[in-house]
Amino acid sequence: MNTVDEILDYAIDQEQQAADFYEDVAQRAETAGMKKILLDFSKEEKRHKKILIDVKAGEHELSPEQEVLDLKISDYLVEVEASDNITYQDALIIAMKKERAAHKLYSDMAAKVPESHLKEVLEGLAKEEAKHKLFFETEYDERVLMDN
Amino acid sequence: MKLPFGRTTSSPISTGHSASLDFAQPEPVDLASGKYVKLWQGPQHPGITGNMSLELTLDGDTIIDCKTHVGYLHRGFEKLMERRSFIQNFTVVCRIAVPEPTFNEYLYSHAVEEISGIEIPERATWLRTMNLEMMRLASFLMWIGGQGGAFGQYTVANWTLAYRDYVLDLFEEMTGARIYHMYIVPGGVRAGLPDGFEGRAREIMDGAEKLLDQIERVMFNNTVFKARSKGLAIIPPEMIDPYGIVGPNARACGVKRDLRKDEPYLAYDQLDFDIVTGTDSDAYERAYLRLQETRQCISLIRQCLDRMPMDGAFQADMPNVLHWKVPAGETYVKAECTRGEYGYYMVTDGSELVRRVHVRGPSYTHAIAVMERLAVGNNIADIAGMMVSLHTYPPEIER
Amino acid sequence: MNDLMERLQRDFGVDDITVRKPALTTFRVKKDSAETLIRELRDREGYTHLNFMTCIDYIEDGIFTLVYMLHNYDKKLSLGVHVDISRENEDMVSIHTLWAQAWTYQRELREMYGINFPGSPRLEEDFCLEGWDDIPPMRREFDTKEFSEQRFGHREGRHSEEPRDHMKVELYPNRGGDEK
Amino acid sequence: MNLKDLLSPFFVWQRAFEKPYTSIRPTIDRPGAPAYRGFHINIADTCVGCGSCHEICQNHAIDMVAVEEYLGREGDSGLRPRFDYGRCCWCGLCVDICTAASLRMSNEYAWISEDPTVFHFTAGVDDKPWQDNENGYRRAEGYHLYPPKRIEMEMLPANESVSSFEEVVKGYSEEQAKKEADRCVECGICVATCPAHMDVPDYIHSIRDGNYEKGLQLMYRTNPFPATCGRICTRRCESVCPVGILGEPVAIRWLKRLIVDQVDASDYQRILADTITENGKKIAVIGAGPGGMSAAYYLRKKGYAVTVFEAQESAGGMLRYGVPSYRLPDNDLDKDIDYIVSLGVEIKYNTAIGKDIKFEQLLENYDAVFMSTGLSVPSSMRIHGEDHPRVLSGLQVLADVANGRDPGIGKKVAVIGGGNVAMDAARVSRRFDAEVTILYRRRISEMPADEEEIHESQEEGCRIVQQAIPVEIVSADSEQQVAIRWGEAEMVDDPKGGRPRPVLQEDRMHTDTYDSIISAIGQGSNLDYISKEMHEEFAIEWGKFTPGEYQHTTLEKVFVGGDFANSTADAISAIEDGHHAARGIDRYLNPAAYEEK
Amino acid sequence: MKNSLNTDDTLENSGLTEEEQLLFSNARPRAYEPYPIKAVEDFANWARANSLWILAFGTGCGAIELRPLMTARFDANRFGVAGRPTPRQSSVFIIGGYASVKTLKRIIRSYEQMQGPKFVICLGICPINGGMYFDSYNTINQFDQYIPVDLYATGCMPRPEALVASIMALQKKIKAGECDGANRYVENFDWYKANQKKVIKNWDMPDYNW
Repeated sequence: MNTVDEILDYAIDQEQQAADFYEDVAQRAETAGMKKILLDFSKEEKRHKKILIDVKAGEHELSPEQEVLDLKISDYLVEVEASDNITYQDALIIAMKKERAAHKLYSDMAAKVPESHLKEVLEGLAKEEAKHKLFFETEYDERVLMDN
Repeated sequence: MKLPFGRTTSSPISTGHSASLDFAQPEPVDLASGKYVKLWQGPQHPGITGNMSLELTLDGDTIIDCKTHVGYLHRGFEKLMERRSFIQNFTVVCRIAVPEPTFNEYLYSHAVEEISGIEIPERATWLRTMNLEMMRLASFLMWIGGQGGAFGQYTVANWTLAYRDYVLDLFEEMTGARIYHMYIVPGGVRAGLPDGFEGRAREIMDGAEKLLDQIERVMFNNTVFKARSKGLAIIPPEMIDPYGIVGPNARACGVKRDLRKDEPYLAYDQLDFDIVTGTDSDAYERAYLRLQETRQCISLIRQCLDRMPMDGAFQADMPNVLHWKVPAGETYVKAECTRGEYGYYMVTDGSELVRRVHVRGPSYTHAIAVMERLAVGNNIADIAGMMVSLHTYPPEIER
Repeated sequence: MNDLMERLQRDFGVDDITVRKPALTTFRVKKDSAETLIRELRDREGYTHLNFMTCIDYIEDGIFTLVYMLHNYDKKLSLGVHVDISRENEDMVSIHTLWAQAWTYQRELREMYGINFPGSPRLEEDFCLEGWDDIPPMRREFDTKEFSEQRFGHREGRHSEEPRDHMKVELYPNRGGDEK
Repeated sequence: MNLKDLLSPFFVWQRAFEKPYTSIRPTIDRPGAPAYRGFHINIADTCVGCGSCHEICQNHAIDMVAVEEYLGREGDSGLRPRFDYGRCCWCGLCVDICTAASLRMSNEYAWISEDPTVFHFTAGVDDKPWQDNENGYRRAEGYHLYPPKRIEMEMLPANESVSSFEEVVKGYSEEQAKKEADRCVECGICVATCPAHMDVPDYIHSIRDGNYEKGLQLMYRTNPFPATCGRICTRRCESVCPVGILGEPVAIRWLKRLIVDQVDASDYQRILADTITENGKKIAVIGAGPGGMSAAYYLRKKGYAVTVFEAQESAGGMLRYGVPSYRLPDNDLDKDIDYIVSLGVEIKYNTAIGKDIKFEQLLENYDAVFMSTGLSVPSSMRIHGEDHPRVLSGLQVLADVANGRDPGIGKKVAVIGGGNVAMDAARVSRRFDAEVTILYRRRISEMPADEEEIHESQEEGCRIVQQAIPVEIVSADSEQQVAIRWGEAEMVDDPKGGRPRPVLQEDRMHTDTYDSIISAIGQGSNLDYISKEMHEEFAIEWGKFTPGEYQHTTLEKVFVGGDFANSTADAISAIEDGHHAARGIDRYLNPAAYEEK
Repeated sequence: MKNSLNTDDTLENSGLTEEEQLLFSNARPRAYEPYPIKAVEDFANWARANSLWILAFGTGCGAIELRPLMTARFDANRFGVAGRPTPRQSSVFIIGGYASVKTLKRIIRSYEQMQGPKFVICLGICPINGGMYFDSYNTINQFDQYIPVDLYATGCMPRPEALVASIMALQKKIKAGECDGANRYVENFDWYKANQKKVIKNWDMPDYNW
C-alpha cells in the first residue's frame, strides 16, 4: 500500500467486511429485536464506508487534527463471541472492539509509514475510527451502564 | 335669638334634633311661602370633603335645617370582603379610606391575627407603628390644607399638600406605593426599611417641623382665620357621649381620650407622648389641636426611628394563605386614627372566608348626626369650613 | 366584670357569655329585654359609648344577629350585645333615643338587611343606595358578583385556563383518573 | 384682632426665597421608587405557569393563557399569566406568591390609551417597554405567603437503623401532615408529571380536611398501590413541585403514605366500594409486579376475570424481591396486594410462563394477555475475572434477604453501581454488619439512585467512592476474598450532549480486596418465555418493548407494560402502564362502549 | 310654558312629573361642528388644549391624586389646567376611578351640563373593567357604556405624574382634533341613554340636562 487510494480502498473494504459481518450475525440472530440492532450496526458501517468513498472522490476531507474523545470503555472489557443468542451488551462490545482494533491498526500504520501524505491519511482514518468507537461507547455508556 | 350651639340668628328655626335625642319630627318648613330656600350642596361641590351632599334649608344665608346624604362612594366593601379570602381582603380594605389606608390595613390585619392567634415579631410592630404615624402626618397635612382652603387660604393648601407629597415619597420608598400602600399584611409587614430610609425620613421630619411653625404663623395667627373659625361649631362636652364623638373633636373640649394611651396597641406603650387636649371645642381649637398632634406625629416618627430594631423577622410564620382558614371567633379591634376611634369588628366561622366585617369610622357620627346638629344656625359661607373642621370623610361612612 | 355578668344573667337572662379578650366580652340577650338592658348599661354601668351597631346574617339558622358594641371609657371594657331576631320581617326595638348616631345605623341596617326599626327617624329614606330594586344587598343570599355581571357587565376578551386541566387536555388526554 | 395677627400672615413672603416644591418635568424626572409596584414583569422562561398568581388575585385580573413555546416543558403547565390592567390593583400579591420568583414589578407606571380594550398583556411574552426595567417591587427576603420549609420527617437514627430491618421513615403524624398538606398551592403541575397522573392536589386537600377516606378513594382512581408508592415512589411529582423551586417541595409521597396509614385495611372494601359486574371475559396477566397487579385491578373493576401468573411464590415482583423491607415493609405491600386480590383476582404462584405453561396457550385461552415481567436479569460487567465466586449480583443479594436467606456477603463488601439497587444492596449489607464501599463511575450528583437513598446510605456508614471505574477482578490471597482493580476517572463533557462521561485515568489505578463484590450496574429483561417465532411478531428494541397506544403490542391480543416497556423503569410508571393497558384492553374487547367518544 | 320643539325629534323626559316637564327642555343635544376653515379650527383646538378647566368633582379615589396635581409640586396650572367648581365653566371631566350608581347619575348630569367641546379622562382601573370593585353591586364596570371617554390612564391610583402625562396626551389629542367624545355622545345618544337607564333605576331627571 503505497498510495493514498490504495489505503482508502483497503479501508473501504474493511468497512464493507464489517457490514457483512453484522449482516451475517443478524441472519443467525434468534430474536427479531436483536436482528434489527445488528442490521442497524451494519447500516452504520455502510455509512462509514460511504464517507470513505466520498473522501476518495474528493468530496469529503478527513481531519486528522481533530480531537476525539476516548472513553476507554472497550479497553478493559472481555472479548465476547458473536453467538446466535448474542445479547445487546455483547453486540455493543463486539462493535466497540472492532472499531478499537481498526483505530489501532491505522494508528500503528501511520506510525510506521515515512511518507507524510500517507501518514496524514492514515491518521485521518484512525480518527475516523475513533469517532465510530466513541459512537458505540457512548451507546454502551447510555444503555448498558445505566446504573453505573 | 340665641341658639344652643352656634351663633345667634334672628330667624325662627326648626332643629332636626333636640338635646334630649327624642326625634320629634320638626315642623315642616313652608317652602311655598317663598321665605325659605332649599339648597343642595354637593356631591359636586368644592367645599365638600369627599363626596356627600348637604340638603340645606336656608333663611337668608342662615341655615335652619341640614340633612346629610351619603352613599356616593358606596362600594359595598363589607359585602365584597365576605367573598374574598383572608389574604385578599388586606388589599381591599385600604380603599375604604383613601387619605388613611394604613389604619384599615393595620386593623384588618390585627383582627385576623387576634382571631387566629398570630403573634407578630417586634420589628413588625415598630414598622407598623411608624407607618401609622407617617400616615397620620400625611393625613393631617392634607387636612390643614383643607381647613386653610375652606377659609380661603390657598397658600397653606399649596404648602401642606406639596409637603404631604414628600411624606408620600417616603411611603413609596418604604411600601412601594404612594396611596394604597398595602404594606401591613396579616402576619406582619411586607418588607423592612430600604437603605438610607432613616436619613431621608429624618430630613423630611425636620422640614415638616419647620413647615408647621410657618403654618402656625400664617394660618393660626391670621386674623381672618381666627375671625372665621373662633366660635364656629362649638361642641360642648355634654354632647360627646350621646353623639359618640371621638378623637380630636372630643379632645378639643378637654376630654382626655386617646386610644394610643388608653388601650395601647403596637409599640405605643413604649413611646413618649401625651394626650393633647383643648378647652373649648370650636373650629379654631380643633384646628390648633390637630396642629399640635401633627407635631406630635413628627416626634413619634423620630422615636420610632430611634428605637426600632433594624433587623430580624418582620413577618410571623404564616400558613399557606391560598387556603387559609381562620378559626371561628369574634373580635373588635380599634385604633386612634386622625379622626378618632377607627374600628374593625370581625366575625369568622372557621372557613376560608370571613363571616362578617364591620368597619367603624368616626365620620359615621361626625358627618351625619353631629354635622346635622351643628350646621343649624350657621351661615352658609361657613358650612365648608365647619365640615372640614369636623374632619369628616364620607367613604368610611358608607364603605 | 363577673359581677355585672351575673347580674345581667339574673335580671335579663343573658346567655352565651364569652370573654373574647380581656377588653371584650360578648353575650346574647332576648330581643324583648335588649333595649332595657342597653339603656341600663348606658345609664348605670358607664357603658356610655356606642362604638357601632351592626348585623350578622346567619342564613343557615334563619336569624339575624344584631350586635351592639358598647364601651365603658373608665373601665376600658367593651361589651358586645348580641340579639337574635328572625330573618323574616321581624321588627327590632329602636335605640335612636339613646345615641344620636343610632338612627343612622338603623337606617343603614334597614337598607342593607331589610330590618325594620319602628319609630326610627328617616328610616325609609335611601342611605347609600338609590333606586335599589333587588333584595337588600348585605343579605347572604344576595350574590353581588352575579348581580354585577348581569347589570354592569364585564369587558370581553378574557379567557383563562386551569393549569391542571390544560395540561391534561394538551399532554395526556386519555390518561389519569377517568373512572367513575 | 391685634396687630400681631394682622402682620403674621405676611410671613409667607419669607418662602419666596426657599427652594420651590415644583418638580420641573414630573413625567421624566420622577421615576417610581426603586421598590415601586409598577407594571408587571415576568421572566417567562423561569415561570412554570403554576397559576398561583391567578389564584390569589382578588380582582380576577390574571388569566392563565397558553403560550405555545412553553407547552410540554418539564414541570411547566405551558400557561403564562396575562394581566388585565382594567382589573389589577398593583397589590403585588401575585409577586409575593409567585412560586418561581419569576414575577416581579417594574417601577413604570404610566400607560395611557384612548382604547379601553388594550389594557391586557401577557407579561414576558408580549413586548412591553418595561420588561427590562431593573427596578420595581420584588418579594422581600424573609417574607412568605406559604411556608417554604417542609415539615421534617422523623427517621430512625442511623445507628439504630443499621442494626435492623425496621422501617427507617417513621411517617407523619396527622397534625404534621395537615401542616405539610397546607403548603400545597394546588397548581396540579404534579398531576401531569406523575406517570399515573394521580390527583395529587385533591388528595392533599382531603388531608387538610381530615377526610382520609376520600383521599383513599382519590388515590385508587389512578393507583392501586398507594401504601407502596407512599413509601418508595420515585416521586417525580416532587421534582416539579413549584413550591420546591424556592423552598422544599411538598412531601407528596409522605402525605400519600399518611392517608393509607390512617385507613385500616379492613375498611377498604367499604370505602372504595368497588362493585364488580362480571362481563364474562378472561384476561391473563404475566407477572404479579406493580404493572401486572395494577392492570389486574383496573381490569377486574371493569368486570373481567383476571388470572395473574407469577413465577415467584409471592406477589409484588421487584417491590417484594428488590426493595428491602426497611423501605417497604411486607405488610404494607400486602395491604395493597390483598385488596386487589380481594376483588377476585386470581394469582397463580410458582407458575413460570414458558416452563409451566406455554405463552401460546395463554394466547389461546384468554381474551387478552398483559405482560409485565420487568427487568430481572442483572447486567454483567463484562470485565475480566467477573465469574469469580465472590462476585455477587445485587438483585440476588436483595432477593435472598427478602426470602430470609443469608446472602453470604462477608464483612467487607464493595458495591458497584449507583442506582437504587446498588444503594439497597449496600444498605442491606450494612444491616449484615458489613463494611461497605460503593464504587461508582460518575459523581454522586449524577447517581440515578434516589437522593434520599444516597444520603441515608451515607448516614448509615456506606462509603461512596465516586469516579471509580472497575477494570478487573482478580483473585485474592484467600479464597474467601476477592480483589478488584479499579481506576480513577475524569469527567469529560460529551460534545454531543448528554451527561458528562467518565474517562479512565490509567495512571491512577488501585487494587482493593473485599470479602465480596456486589455488582449492581443495571438489569435487563428476560424474554425467554416468548418463543423465537413469536419474537418476530413484537417490536422489541434493546431488550425492551416499544408498545403502541394503550400499551398495545403489534400482536393483537397482547398488551405490555412495566420496566421492560418504558424508559423510566420505576414502580409508578409500571402502575400507569398497567392502568393504561387496562383501558386499552377494555377498548379492544369492548369497542362499542367507546365509539361515540 | 313648555319650551319644546314639537317635533318627533324630542326627548320624552318621562322621568319627570307633569309639572317638572314644563321646567326642562326636551331638546336633543346637538353635535359640535368644527369651523369651516381648518386653520381656525386648529387655532381653536390649540386654545382649548392649553386651557383645560377641570370640573372639581372628585368622583372616586382618584380625587386624592388631583390635589397634589393641582398644588405646588406638580403644579398643573402651568399646563393651563385649572379646577372649576361648576360644570358650566369646565371642559375636562376627570373620572376619578370607580363610579357608584348614585354618583353616575350625578356624573351624567354634570357632564351634560358642561359646555362643549368637552373631554373625559378616566383614571384608574375601575372605569376600564371594574377594577377593584368588579363584583360590587353598586359600581359600574365599563364607564364608556355611559359617557364617552377620550383617554384612559390605568393604575391604582395613577400617580400625579401619570395624570400629568395623560393631560399632555389629551392636549396632543385635542390639538390633532381627534377628541370627538362629545360628538359620539350626541350621535349615539339613545344608546348611551339606554345604558344609563339600565343601571339608574330611579330616573327622575330630564333625559338631557344642559
